[in-house]
Amino acid sequence: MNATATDTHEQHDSHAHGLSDATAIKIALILGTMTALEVSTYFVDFGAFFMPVLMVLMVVKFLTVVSYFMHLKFEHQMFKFLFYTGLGLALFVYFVALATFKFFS
Amino acid sequence: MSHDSTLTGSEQNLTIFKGMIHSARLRRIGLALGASSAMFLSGCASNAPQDTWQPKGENAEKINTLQWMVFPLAGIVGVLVFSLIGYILWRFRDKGQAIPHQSHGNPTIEITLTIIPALILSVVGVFTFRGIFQLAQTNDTQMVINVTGQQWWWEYDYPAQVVNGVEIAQPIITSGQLVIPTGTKVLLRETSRDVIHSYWIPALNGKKDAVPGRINLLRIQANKPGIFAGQCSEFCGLSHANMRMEAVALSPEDFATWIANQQRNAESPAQATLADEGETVFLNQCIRCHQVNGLKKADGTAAIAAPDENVYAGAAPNLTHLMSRNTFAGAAFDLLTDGCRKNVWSAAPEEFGAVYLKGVIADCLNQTNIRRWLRNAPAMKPMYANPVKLEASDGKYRGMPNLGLSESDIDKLVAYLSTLK
Amino acid sequence: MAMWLFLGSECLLFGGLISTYMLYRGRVTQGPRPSQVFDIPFTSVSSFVLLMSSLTMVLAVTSAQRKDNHRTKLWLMVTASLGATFVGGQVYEFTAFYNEGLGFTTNLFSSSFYTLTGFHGVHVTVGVIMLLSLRGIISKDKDTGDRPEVVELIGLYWHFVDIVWIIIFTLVYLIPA
Amino acid sequence: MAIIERPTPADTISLRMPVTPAQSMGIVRRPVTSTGWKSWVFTVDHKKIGIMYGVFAMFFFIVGGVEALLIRLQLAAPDGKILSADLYNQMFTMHATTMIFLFAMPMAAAFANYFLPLQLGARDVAFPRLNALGLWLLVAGGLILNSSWFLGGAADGGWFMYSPNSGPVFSPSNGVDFWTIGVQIAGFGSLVSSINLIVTILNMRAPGMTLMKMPVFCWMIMVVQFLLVFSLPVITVALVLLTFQRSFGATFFDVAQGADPLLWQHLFWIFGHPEVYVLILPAFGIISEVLPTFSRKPLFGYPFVVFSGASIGLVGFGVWSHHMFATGLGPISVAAFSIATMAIAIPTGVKIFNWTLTMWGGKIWYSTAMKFAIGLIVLFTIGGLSGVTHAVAPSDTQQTDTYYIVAHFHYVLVGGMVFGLFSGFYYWWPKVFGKMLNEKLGGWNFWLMVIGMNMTFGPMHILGLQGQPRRMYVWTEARAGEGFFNFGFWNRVASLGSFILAIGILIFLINVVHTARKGKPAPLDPWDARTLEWITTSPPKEHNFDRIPVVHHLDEFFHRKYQENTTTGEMVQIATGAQLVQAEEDNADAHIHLPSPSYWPIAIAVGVGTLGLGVVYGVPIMIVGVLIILGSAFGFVLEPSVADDIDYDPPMSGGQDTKELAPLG
Amino acid sequence: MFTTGSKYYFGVAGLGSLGAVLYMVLVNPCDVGVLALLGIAIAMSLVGGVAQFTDDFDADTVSEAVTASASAPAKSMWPLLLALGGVLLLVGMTAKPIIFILGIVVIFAAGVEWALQSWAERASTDSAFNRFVRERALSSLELPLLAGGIVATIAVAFSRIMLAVSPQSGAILFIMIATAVLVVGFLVALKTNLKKSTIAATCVLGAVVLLVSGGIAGFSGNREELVVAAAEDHYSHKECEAASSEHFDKNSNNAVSMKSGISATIRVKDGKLTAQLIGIDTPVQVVTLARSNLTTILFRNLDDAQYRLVANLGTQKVGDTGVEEEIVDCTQMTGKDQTQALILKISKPSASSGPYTLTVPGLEGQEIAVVVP
Repeated sequence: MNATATDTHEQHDSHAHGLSDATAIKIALILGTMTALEVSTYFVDFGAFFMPVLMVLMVVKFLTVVSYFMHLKFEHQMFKFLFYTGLGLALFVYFVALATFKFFS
Repeated sequence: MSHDSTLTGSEQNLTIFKGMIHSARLRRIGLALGASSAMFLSGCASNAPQDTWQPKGENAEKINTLQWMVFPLAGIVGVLVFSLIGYILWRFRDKGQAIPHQSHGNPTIEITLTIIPALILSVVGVFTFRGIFQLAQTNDTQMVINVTGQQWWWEYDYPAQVVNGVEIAQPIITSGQLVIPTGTKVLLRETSRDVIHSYWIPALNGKKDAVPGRINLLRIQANKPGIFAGQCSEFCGLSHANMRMEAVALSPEDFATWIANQQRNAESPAQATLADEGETVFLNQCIRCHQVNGLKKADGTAAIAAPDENVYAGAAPNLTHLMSRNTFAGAAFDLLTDGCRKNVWSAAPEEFGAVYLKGVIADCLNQTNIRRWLRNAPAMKPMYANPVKLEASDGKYRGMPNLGLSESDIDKLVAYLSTLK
Repeated sequence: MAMWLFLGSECLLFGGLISTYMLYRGRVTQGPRPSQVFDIPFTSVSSFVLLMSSLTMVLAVTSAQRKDNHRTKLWLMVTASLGATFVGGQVYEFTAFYNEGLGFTTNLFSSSFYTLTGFHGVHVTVGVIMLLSLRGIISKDKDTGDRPEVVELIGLYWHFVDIVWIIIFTLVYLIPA
Repeated sequence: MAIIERPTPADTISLRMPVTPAQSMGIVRRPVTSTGWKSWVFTVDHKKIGIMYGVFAMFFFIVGGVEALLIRLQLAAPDGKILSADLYNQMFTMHATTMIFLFAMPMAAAFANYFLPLQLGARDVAFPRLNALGLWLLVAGGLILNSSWFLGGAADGGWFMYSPNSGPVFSPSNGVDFWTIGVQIAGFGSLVSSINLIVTILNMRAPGMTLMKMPVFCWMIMVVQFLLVFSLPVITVALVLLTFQRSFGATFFDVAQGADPLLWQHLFWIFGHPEVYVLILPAFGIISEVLPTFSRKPLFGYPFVVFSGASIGLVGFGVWSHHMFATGLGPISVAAFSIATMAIAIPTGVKIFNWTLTMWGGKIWYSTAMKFAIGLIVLFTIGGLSGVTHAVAPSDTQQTDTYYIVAHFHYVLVGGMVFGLFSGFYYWWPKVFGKMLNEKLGGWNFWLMVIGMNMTFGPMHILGLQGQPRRMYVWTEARAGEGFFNFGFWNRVASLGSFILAIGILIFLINVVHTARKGKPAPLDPWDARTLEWITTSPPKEHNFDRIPVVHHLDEFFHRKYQENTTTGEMVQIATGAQLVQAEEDNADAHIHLPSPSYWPIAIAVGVGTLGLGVVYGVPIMIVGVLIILGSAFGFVLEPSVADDIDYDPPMSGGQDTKELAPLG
Repeated sequence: MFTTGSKYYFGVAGLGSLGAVLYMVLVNPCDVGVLALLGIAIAMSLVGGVAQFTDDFDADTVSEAVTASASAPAKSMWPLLLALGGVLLLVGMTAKPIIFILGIVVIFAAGVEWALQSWAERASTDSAFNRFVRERALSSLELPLLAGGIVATIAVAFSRIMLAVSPQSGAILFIMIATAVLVVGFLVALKTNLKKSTIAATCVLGAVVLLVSGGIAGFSGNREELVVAAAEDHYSHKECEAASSEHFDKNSNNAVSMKSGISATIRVKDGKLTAQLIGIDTPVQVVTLARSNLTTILFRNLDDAQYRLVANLGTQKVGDTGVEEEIVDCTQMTGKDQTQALILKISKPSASSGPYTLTVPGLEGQEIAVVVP
């Protein structure tokens, strides 16, 4: 692929984000597959695996986009701290709040 | 003993400031003053109806035990800290000494000072933990009452049940004063018809919010007969300050008497009396919202109030046994004259039941209050009763409107209401 | 850095909206329930579209880093088009739901659903406007200057919108089905 | 000596553009005026913005204070007649809202804005224009909040605005709408400025200043900004839900549809509890500067103070439900939150011990600033200890929503926060205005405030434990009780005390006026201070530092003045502050780049305000607001990073020495 | 090609016809507004044709003027747009408010642009500089509004198409559109030798297709199911029979997400109906509910058969007719181990129109009595 060739060539010049166009496309394909798998739960009965499968896929997709597309994986510790603090707090706070409504019982 | 060790703290704090500029001698005098004043204060036994330090029932006692643990503890810590500060302020004032060594701290001291409070707090934590679960216990309940808050009064309904061997065959509805038997574990199932209120009889238990759409549980128990004051303690709008309640504890025998009375329907007054005319006024006006059980319309059918069509909350106090209660309008106003009220409130536990069950006898009826109320209720207790301003609530009142009754109607109504014992 | 902080903060915003929805989706006294109106095949395509727009955004960012103005503009346009189609999909979805009797004020589910997805839709729209404007700025202003950073920042925002949708799609659409 | 280089008039005329653009281009250029009202309104200078925050906050401090006095007048006697029930409810709602959102937070922002760059050794904040935007959004929010007094009545649901009482049926006036909009806008302002300040702290410290060599004040401000960044979106959600319900008929808190009113409470307190620390931590930061300065000793256990501050912040996100012990959460939640609440007392205790031990072995100078700082330690401890008594959840069910709680948080907020801020006033006044506040008046100010504060809030402990609930527009003789602890006496004492407190604050204002007119010029280093803000002139120059300082120590300034005698271990003075400042001036940097002022921050704020009013008054106004926002936001983004040479008056030539804008600010 | 002047006239004509089409789609195809707009279009095309033919009436003067002075007024389409706005305003007054609003917007936009342009022209004698001034002053408004306009157009057109076609073909269409955009993107990115005009043509073609089909779709209206659904509003009435109902029970689910605030739980187990009240540990057969109180009741089915919980809440008079109508509320069909919530508010005491009961169709002879004092 044309674009990819130039890309790998120039990769060293650009920031050390370590994400070439080709990799990006591959990741997007993987993400697409996962979404397809998610959608398939609507058509196929997964039984007891329904919730865990969806949850795992969701988390994996989320982290993939954050780590690669948003290249947080390659960023400074401080950036990770800023974002994951927000994310972690949100998870903690809202999980607890939902629990007090007996959401999970 | 002192009711409030934090008070001692603030005394102490003033003392410290004196110590800061004056000598140690003065400071010591201050300390002594603080201590003696605390003793003096505790000597004055107060008679506050909503005192949180005078438990009269099991759960309130449990809370009180915890209070007696944590307040003195806080007080002691306070005294220690303030003494240390006072000492430092005096000892290290600028006496012309050299610039001190630039010490950046001492990890041993710091870790110690972190661990000590942590230990103290974990002890408190254990007791708190136990207390919380004890107070939440409901599985040995002996009686259930539904408590419903609305702007700005409380309704109590007693579902059909057998309490201490006495059967409540028909549900009882009353308001303002909650009547319970002594020595019985009573479960209040609290909810609300409009906004959040909070039910709080300090002598019997801590407060618990009445949240619309939810049922919150509060267990109370009274050791001895008596009357206990309370006050809605979650801000609930305009007349929050006027939303009060009282709990009345009667001995089981007296309670049976009370139940028997409450199960009666109201009887129409004798023909051609003032009270009879009052009944007609009632049927013309008050029945729109206020139910009187057993009241019949002119055509002989049962008169059923329709508060849901007139009041936003969809309820108004049931007046069948109005005169068996001592207060009205959200327990904000007395039906009793001051003297009679005092008799009830200061009655000894043994004779309390007899005094209370007399209800509001003619001599004791507080004519001023009830007439003022009938003349113009919103003027006495702020309520949303101006029809012009009720767009948001579909024209329904929140509270009682000014009915524009004539003085003679008021006379008649008072006569009729006095018959509702 | 500021963008990451902002996104961290946005996590709590969407967290709150999602929690509200999760709490209320089952409390329906009148009108349709979630599983009665959702059109999963359609929403799946929406999700794919948004996911692919994330990819094209990545391509725009890498192009910008290569100072390849032509491809940057191209990928920005593609991302914006996909984003605008997604918004169109949402407009369609809302209209269809409304026709099926699910107004904003119908029940708790509808209020919290429209608020959550509407907030997300507004974020997407703002993103598209930023992408298009950025493209316009690049056309007008030949000097690239600090453009790669700007493209990257908008990219971060765009991916964030995408990950929010990843969560919404699973929690809101797939689970009640 | 460095100046911001401007060209001489000789360079002015560019032949290419004979028409004077100043007349022709108005808004498309960046404004450059450095005097007059425009220099304030369009400024991006953190010092001017800080001062404006301060003035704004002080104004609302007085407004909120007057509201408080009216409340105390009403409650001085049973069945008070001064305020109607309706007005009283508005009064206590607005008192809390004003004091929290329009006094405490802006005042903390004033200190943060002014002193953060100075203490960090930076020339400005990271995003100067966002800084201005934060201020103007706050002003817009404040104006909207208070305009409700004149437009049909203020909000009357309490600052906690519990649903469903805040819903359209139970609060039919526009007051609550104004409240939600106003708080929302002020919240955006805080969010913007907190992101800005965090980036400033993380990116713009002077060379050599590691995070652990950063003054504690900066640390506390950073913790506060993190709390804001992560808690404001939560209140945003809550306010959005409420606004949608009130304005567009959504069902979020409509119990008839099955909604649960506790949702609001959770969202509100997830924000509201961190907010408490947002209020108190800046004051902690201030006295952590004041105590070492006046004890002539470094802060005892600096890392412990820093980490306790950070852990207060973190744990502060896990204790919100202790405001809801009585709402029927169930015993498990109550127990968990009760324990977590006790846990937060530990880092707080650590701080108090460390402050106390800072003074140990020191050489204490009882200046007014120091007195206020000591006052904070003592009064805050009282508030903290009473806090522990209601961390015990069962005990709390007797105390919550009574005056005991009012006493508790006023000890914490007045005794803690306000005293801390006043300590900061007296400490930094010479820095900001170059004149010393009068110490004698300061003494009066302090003692009247101490006496007034204890008289006002001390008795409330008694009132609360005697069972007087909060938020009641009247209290009644029938429930007042008899004997020494009756409501009547202590309510009177509290009302009297509130006026003494007010006189104390009035004396501060008198002091300010007195100082402005007759105050002594301040020496360069009046307090023998320790941190970087004193290494420049008072008031600081527009560019703060002639030379960006290089940091080797915590308390850099002190260590440049004193050195330890290695044999005796004594601290020996090697230079005076004035000498150090002179040294900096002599070695000034040649070129200093500062951002130009901008029109757009205030324009955006106007747009946001218009949009907010539109939510109350109708869609057309909303559209106008959106257009203003769009236009000014893009104006903001597209604004040239450098003011054009010709915009200067006199215009300047060339690009390299002009003011420069921080990237994407 | 076209002369300068004729371009404007043709432009207005195009706008007019576009406006007419939009008007037909959005408001009403047979309205006076359409006629007015078409009239404008035709008139303008005529004038444009004349202008084209006569070389802008007098080409020389115009070109002379342009070259004569850099500060001469530049070409401007704003006056015309302003006029168009005025026309829209007039049409809107007689026809639809939306046209009126559109007219205001156009007038406003054209006014601002014109004013700023003429102001910029007087900024200096240097026309390049003037352009720069104009751009800086206006791009902050133009860019976002233009972008917003594009988003809105795509969104509206696309959603009209989706509303018109069936859900299945809609999804497929959606896939096709998205794929097309992607493919074009990749093609252009990879084939660097593509001509600009080709790319532009493709884009324009895509836009035109989208707009036209959007217009047609909007004109032809929503697909039938949606029209029917809107007319019937079939989720609004509850069908509380023993049998499953078509709409009300469609895709019923047990997402009772929030289980706090429950007043009572009704269970079916082994064909037996029991009630459990919060705070009372033994099952009961009589439930006392306070009047006018919102009560959430959970219905939990532990049996294999599908059941629903029905609340029979007496009767009420319908208006003044005197006809008594039964008040009934119910849950959806509830499968095994599923839970549904029922939220009740009973405003009349059971003494007035009772007795009230909770029943489960299919479990005859069993009921939970509801007492409302």
